[in-house]
Amino acid sequence: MPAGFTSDEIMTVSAARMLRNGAICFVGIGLPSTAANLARLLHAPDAVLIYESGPIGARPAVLPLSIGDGSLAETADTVVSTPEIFRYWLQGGRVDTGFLGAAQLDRFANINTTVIGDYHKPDVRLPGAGGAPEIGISAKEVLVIVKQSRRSFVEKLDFITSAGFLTGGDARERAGIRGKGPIAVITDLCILRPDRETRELTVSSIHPGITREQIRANTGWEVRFSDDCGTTEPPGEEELATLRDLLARTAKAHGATGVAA
Amino acid sequence: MPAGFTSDEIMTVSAARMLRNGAICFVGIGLPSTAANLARLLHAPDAVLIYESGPIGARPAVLPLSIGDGSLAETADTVVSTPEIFRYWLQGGRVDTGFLGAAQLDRFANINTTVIGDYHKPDVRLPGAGGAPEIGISAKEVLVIVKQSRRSFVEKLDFITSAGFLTGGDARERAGIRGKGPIAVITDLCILRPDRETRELTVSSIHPGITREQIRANTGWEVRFSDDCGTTEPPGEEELATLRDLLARTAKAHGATGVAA
Amino acid sequence: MAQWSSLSEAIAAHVHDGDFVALEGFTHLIPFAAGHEIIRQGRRGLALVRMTPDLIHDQMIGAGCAAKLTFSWGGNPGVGSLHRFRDAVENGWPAPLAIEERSHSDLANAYVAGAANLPFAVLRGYVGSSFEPMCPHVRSIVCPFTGERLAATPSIRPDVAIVHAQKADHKGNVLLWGILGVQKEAVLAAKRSIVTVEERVKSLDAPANACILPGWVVDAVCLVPRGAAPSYAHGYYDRDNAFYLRWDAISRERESFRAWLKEHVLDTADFAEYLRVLAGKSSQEAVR
Amino acid sequence: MAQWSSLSEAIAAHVHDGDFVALEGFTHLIPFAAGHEIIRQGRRGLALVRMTPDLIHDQMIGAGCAAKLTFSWGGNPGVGSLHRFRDAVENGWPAPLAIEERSHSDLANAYVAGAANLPFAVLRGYVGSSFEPMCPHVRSIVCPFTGERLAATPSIRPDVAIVHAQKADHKGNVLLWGILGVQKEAVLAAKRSIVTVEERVKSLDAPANACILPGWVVDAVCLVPRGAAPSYAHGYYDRDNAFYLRWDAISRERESFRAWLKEHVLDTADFAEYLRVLAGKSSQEAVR
Repeated sequence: MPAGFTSDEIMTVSAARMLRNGAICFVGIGLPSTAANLARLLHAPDAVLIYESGPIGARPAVLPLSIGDGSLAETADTVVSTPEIFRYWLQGGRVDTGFLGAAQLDRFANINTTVIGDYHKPDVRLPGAGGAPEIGISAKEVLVIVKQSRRSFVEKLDFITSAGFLTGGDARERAGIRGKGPIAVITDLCILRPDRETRELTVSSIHPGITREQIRANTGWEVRFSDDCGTTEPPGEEELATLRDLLARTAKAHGATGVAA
Repeated sequence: MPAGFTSDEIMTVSAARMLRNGAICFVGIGLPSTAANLARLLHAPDAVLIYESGPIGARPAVLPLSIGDGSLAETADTVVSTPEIFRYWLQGGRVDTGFLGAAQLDRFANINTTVIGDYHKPDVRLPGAGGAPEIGISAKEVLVIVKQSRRSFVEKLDFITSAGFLTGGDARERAGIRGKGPIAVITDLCILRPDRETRELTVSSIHPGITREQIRANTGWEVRFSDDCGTTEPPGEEELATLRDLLARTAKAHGATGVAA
Repeated sequence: MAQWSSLSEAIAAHVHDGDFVALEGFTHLIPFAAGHEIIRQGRRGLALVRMTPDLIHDQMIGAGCAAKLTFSWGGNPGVGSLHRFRDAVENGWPAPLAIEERSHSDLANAYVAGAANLPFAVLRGYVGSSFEPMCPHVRSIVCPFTGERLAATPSIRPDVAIVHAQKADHKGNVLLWGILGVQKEAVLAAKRSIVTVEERVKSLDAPANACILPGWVVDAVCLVPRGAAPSYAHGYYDRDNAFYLRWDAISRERESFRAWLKEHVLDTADFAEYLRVLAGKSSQEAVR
Repeated sequence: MAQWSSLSEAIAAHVHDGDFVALEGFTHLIPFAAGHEIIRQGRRGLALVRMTPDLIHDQMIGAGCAAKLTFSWGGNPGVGSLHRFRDAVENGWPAPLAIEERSHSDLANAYVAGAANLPFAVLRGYVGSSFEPMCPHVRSIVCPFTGERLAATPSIRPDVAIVHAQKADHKGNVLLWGILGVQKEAVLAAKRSIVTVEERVKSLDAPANACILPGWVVDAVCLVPRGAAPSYAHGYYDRDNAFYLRWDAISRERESFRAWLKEHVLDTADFAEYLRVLAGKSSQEAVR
């Protein structure tokens, strides 16, 4: 790892860069919320952040600790009911980018946040689906931000909470799903994108200082690298300063929890 | 007709008397709205008036000319969207009394406000259904207020806009309708109620000064009179004064139109 | 993304011959100015939809803009019939008018389904009525859990929705309050939308949970003061009840309607001029 | 018709062993005081439903009140897992907990369907996920007009819904604002309802189109200041983020949980005393 930034920082900055200005973004709590708000403070001041609790166009000064913090309501253009968010705004087809986290994903970017082990006798009971099943299918495209390890990048999911490319190829289209699905998975090691044909997640950009061996060691399947796989642009000064400032303000406001980062 | 009140006045007063205090009442515009507001000013101060445009708990100082007058919004406990009115409040099963007018009705209190003549080549195109089809089935009970004539009380409807007792007997229950249906039809001549067995509208009370012959002459079917058919209690002084005051205030506010009476 | 523009530009850009067009407003905030501009620009073959078509629809129908009307109650509220609507349905003048008739509950649910990107709405509706046999859009659906039979009707997805509201800010965020009707659903159900407003403000200063349409779901915002007259805009002006009464006489005969339409709509440049002509008339009448 | 009463009376009157109970609140206005009172009164065999069960549900589950949980996301928001919930699901402690798992979109739609007196909800949902094979409540339905296949799920109709709000007037009309979640729908979907409020006021003085529950759809209204703590009430107090963090340690082991529950809930008379005990603890900790 080069001096000057952490692997968490390059992950968040890389994810933030992918949110285009003006995009209507459905934001999950935690890493996605950090990246989306960073984007808003950098190149995407007109991105519209929608949180599933009801705020549309939220511009929180510090990161929310929960999906329904008061700061989201206070800074939003409008606050509607939760049913309305899911019915008129997400299902309504108005969301450009769904920004998701994941407990586990597989090579086709299918996501599991439900259970590890047998569904009816689980080894680990995870929090569950939340908005992910419908964000995954209704948003025009999906970005996934997740720390990479053999625990999170697994060969086979015990439960598909949110559809990625299912069994690959055109399986997603054949299932009748409208949205394009995960166009990128951003981790603390690299950026993966679906192969054009097979839709298998393929490393397209490696963060500075990370080796292919490290990525292989932290992936539960035999991971491929794209032919034009490059190196991720390191975080710039403004990006880092803005992110650190945001996290510092957040820690001050909430008491340091380490969670929102 | 005895001196002291008009046939319209006894119709409105008789209808108002049937709305119990505390009832949640879904109010149609025109005669139903006049009767419901009169009841509110007399014996039913806690009746909750719901208008399909959105106001819940409206207490207009003068009668609204339209179903969405500003005075309804200003005096209501809350104003919700029109879809919410129909979804959560009417269909939700929260309405005790649906108060309807009618262009035409038949002996089983089925209502037509759609068309006279062939549906596809109408002789007279009426305004249409409005809320009536669902008020008729979702309100726990229905009151109908209508001027009686051979044009309005007909042998056969060209179109059933809102179900009364359909073909009579238990036809309504067999159709799966939950609400009790029209428990009374109040006219300028008399009050009709459904026969317990046949559900045919039967005259149960004749307004003072009106003869059975007059009622027969103004009914398009061979109308029956209940065994205990009595005479309607004439409007009392307070009832008349309150009604006249309400209509005078209304005329002054809107300009006299004669419609709201 | 909302563009501030003139109403004539907005109608020219977003309303095309043959479009499926919702102008909504439940007695309150009826987009009269927009309806007039559609007449002025001579649109033809429109499929119109509105829960409560009233005077502005009578005018558009009488002017020959419409080929079809989807509706649940068509009348002059508190006054009586719509004569131009009846003439079109009963006699095919000035053009035959196909109708798709629904109940309020159905049409409200169908807009909700449209806003929610669903192809159909489910309701407890129409039981025992003549709708199901007579109207092909009323079908039934069976609950997969209880076996209950309910009504199903197609959702409403207009090409363009047009509504009037009280305020919009410079970004085109729109605020409306009072009787809301089905306006939000109409805008969200439509492919495109035009909003006319009473006032352009720096900031909406809206209370929590107010009814707001973010600018990015609106295509055109147009400043048209009194644009809902003769209906009303809560907080701005009252309903012109006298005009609703006068309309009964104006619209009763084809010739009196045509003369009124020519003088007030076709021969005026915009809604501001219409209001001036109308005000002149009223003061003349008051003098008599 | 809303009756003002104490919270203990309201829970005693309206929440019975074996009931299907919704306590709602989407991060905001979570009815903690009511949940504690359910624990204090020793309810058993409850089927609980909530979109986002968090600490209060962890407490009710750990206390042995629940036999089933219907939910879409169960966690300590911003912190991690619910240990008591996991212990019940993974190990059946203190009692086995059946689960009915849904997505947010499903459950929100299912509350809407419940409020609208429909037996099922229709949504574009779950496509490609493991829900349809694994969860018997997810079925499909075919649009009678387009032939499209959509998800159908049963509506939610609780025996009793419990929510917290900012204000109520003497008639029991309730006003809430800010993040509204699914509270209105939960109350309207339920047979009975209890609302705890921060403040009893003469008049709500609500803005147009505010979120109001008329008193006649509510059964009991209870004045419980800070009744949503450690969550927040917009305009009254902030979220106690530190408590959410502390809960992770308190709830991790059965014994520490039991001790906390006894001292803070079972051995306190009401929520006011709970808050005093809790405040004492916090100041002690601050002193260390």
